[in-house]
Amino acid sequence: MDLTRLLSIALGAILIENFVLVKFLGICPFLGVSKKMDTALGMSMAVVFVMGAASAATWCVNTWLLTPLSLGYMRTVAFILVIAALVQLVEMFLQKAAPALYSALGIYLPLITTNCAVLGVAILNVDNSYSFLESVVYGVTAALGFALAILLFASIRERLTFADYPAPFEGFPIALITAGLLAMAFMGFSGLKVFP
Amino acid sequence: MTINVLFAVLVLGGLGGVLALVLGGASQVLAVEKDERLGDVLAALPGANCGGCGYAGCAALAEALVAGQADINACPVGGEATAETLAALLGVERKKNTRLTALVRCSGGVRARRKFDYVGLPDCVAAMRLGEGGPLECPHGCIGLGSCVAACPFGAISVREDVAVVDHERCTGCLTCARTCPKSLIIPVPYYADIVVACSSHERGGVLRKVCDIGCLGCRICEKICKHGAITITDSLASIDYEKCVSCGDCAEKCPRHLIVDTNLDRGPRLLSETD
Amino acid sequence: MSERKRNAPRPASKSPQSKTPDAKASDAKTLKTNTSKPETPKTKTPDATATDAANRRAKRPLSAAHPVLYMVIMLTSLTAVLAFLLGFVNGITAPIIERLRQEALVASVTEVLPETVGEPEIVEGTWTAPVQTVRRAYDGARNLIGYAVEVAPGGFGGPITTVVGVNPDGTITGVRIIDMKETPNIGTKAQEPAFLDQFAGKAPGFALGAGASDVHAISGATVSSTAVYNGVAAASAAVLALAQ
Amino acid sequence: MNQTLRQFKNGLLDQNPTLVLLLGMCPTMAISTSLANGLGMGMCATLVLICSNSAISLMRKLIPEKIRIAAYVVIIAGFVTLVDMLLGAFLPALSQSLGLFIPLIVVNCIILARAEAYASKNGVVRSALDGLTMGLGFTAALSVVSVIREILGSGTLLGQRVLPDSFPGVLLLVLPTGGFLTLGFVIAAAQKLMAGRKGGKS
Repeated sequence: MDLTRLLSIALGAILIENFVLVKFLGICPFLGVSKKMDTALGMSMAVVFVMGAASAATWCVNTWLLTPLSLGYMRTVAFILVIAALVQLVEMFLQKAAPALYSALGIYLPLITTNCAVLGVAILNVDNSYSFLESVVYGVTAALGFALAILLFASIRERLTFADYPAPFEGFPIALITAGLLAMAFMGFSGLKVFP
Repeated sequence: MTINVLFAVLVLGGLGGVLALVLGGASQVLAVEKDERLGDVLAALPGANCGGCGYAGCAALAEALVAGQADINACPVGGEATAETLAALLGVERKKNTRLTALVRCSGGVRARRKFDYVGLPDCVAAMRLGEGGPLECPHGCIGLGSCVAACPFGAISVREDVAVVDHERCTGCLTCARTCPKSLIIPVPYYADIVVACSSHERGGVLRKVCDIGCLGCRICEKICKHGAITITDSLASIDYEKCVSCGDCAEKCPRHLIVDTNLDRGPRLLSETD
Repeated sequence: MSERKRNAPRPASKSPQSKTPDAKASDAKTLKTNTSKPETPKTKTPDATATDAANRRAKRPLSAAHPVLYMVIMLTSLTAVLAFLLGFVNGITAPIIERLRQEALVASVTEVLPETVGEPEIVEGTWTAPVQTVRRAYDGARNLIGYAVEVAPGGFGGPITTVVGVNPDGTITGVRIIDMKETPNIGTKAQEPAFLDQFAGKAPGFALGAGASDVHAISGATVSSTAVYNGVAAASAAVLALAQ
Repeated sequence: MNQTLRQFKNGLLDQNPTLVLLLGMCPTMAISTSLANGLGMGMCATLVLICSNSAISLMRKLIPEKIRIAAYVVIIAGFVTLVDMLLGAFLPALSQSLGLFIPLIVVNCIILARAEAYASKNGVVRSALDGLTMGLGFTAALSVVSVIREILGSGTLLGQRVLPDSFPGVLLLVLPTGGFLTLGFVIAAAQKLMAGRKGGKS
């Protein structure tokens, strides 16, 4: 569990294999929520929390419940159940503790349950057989990668409204092309090798 | 094999049960004291969050309605249908309100002469910032760069021949465009209003003739013609009082500048107040 | 020209709500009663309100009476039924999938070590990183002709499960990829014979590079090619270590 | 009868999950590099959509409000795992090529979105039909994107070489980055067509 391995996981999750722009997971909320900076920020805060907690919870479920009883085929159902319950819990907690944040986030929280990135990170944790700490670090940094991507994208999209582009590209098409260019930029990181 | 199935049922069933318990418990502990009518009221509202009612969005209006601070006709977008359901929900008596739509009080566009050709951000607010009040000679005229088009949540307004035009079927009267327009040209008129004056310039005739081919010169012909006194000239600009107007269309025929528009030539006169 | 397109003149008789007045009234009443929380009348003494609430709760269905209990029963039964279904189907399909996997493995072993006959025998022992399992392959007369080494180096999209045929002296007899999740049409080119056949006949310590005797990587798929190279090199090293 | 027709038109054109609602992006981006994959993925998703929509609309009255999403997602996940197992056992070739994407169908936004928006409010037959139409809409859009990316990307169609060998194949289009660009242009074209068909009522 030395530090360099954790840092290499973190760097990989944020830049080299960014969840949205390189691995292409969690694109639905990425496209749906990035019209304004504040909504994008709210969404990424929620995603960071949920992905961190989900990685921890799914690791425990997998190592203590599923693998000893050789229920590997049950993995997807159990993971998604845990994630959905977690998001519902977060939604209730926020509604009680931080109503202002809840009303800003409210509609985006259920969106996270349908987010491929959250289940993706849970399954990848198992595939890479990460330890508990590594899974949590991977979950949180993957969410930070998501946040980085969505905030970059939201700031560009806010300027898009003043850009001059042909009429049929109104709305999603121009956003998709911008996302494509952003993904191309992130391909530049693919060769990055900072930690041996 | 059956052991495995038994394990599966126990593990997943247990997991489901525990999570349901946690969620159920949390929903009790963290239950937020919320007036349960809020949900029904919110469902009754159109949910466009356009701000036409003056509140930050439908949720804010719903809270105000449940608290009794907002009038059930507050939602222009929902119109009578929403007011009806709200009345039933909140047990409040409902008064009649007519549906409103937006009207752009300018039809200059290509016919209005320009001081300079504006090349820059396609946005009226940006054009206004050049300090000359926009490229048009006429200080009140519509610049036609579409800030209102971008603002309209219902796609009911579009720019044709350099002037903004409202599509009255789509317009829900939320007046977001009116708030965005830097020249404040857009006013609410009843949906059933057929006769409209599409100009907002108070310049005297002589001055106006130099800046625009269609502006209102304040010649008072329409005022004399109108048998119901619905159209009046206030400092050389015609304006219609829709309480009195019967859409007979005489003023539209006689207007020398063809500025007054009669959108319903085939229907003939009828009193607006009759229509619901 | 302010343009006001208008559809057919509005029929005067259309009233927004076609419901008769009393239907509207009943609507209002029903909306009121099915609010989930029972109204607690303020004036009555505490125990009276309790009995009121209790018998009012008794009349209503379980879901409104004890929400939490109902929720637990509902989700537990739902997941339990689903689990039974999954377990049952898994019981049927798991052996088939396992058999298919074995067949693919045996097929791949015979492909990399053509003369093998019968089941390859697993060599006990723990292996370092990409090497997963080592199997001894025998010919018809049951004498050893080589090893089938299963390796899973990390490629671009995840582990690339490969079977490498290695003679006892470490030279590679053949390489075949069983399962990969590389980017289609780029990474997947690594499983084509054009790339894999280069490994056949390579003595231990061969290199990946531009030299005549080296193995040439696929242009545009360096990550996948290096991953396969690492797997094969590890396989031959494992067999050499075994030989000592 | 016209309600069914309206549902087909709705699923394929007006509310096409990929072109209009922009749902189910993850598989669309990464797997639509070959028509075979696209069709396979589309069919799998349609099958799961139909089953889960009908199951959810069957149970819509039983599931309490608080655990609505959790229950729906578990049902969908159950169906997907079933499809995954059956496919793995009886159709190994397709299961091999669809790889990681079968578990990701669980969180494919289309299925939960249709469950939440439609199945939880309508009868079984209507929901199953909605599942079918939405699935076909998804498959159609996915195939359009896959055809473009396969022909331009690797010069082949369904594996057979279509363009002359001299055509090197646009590497970018095969990468998921190309998915964004192709889909962007496809939706722009769709919006141009839709606007054209509605008589320029923009």
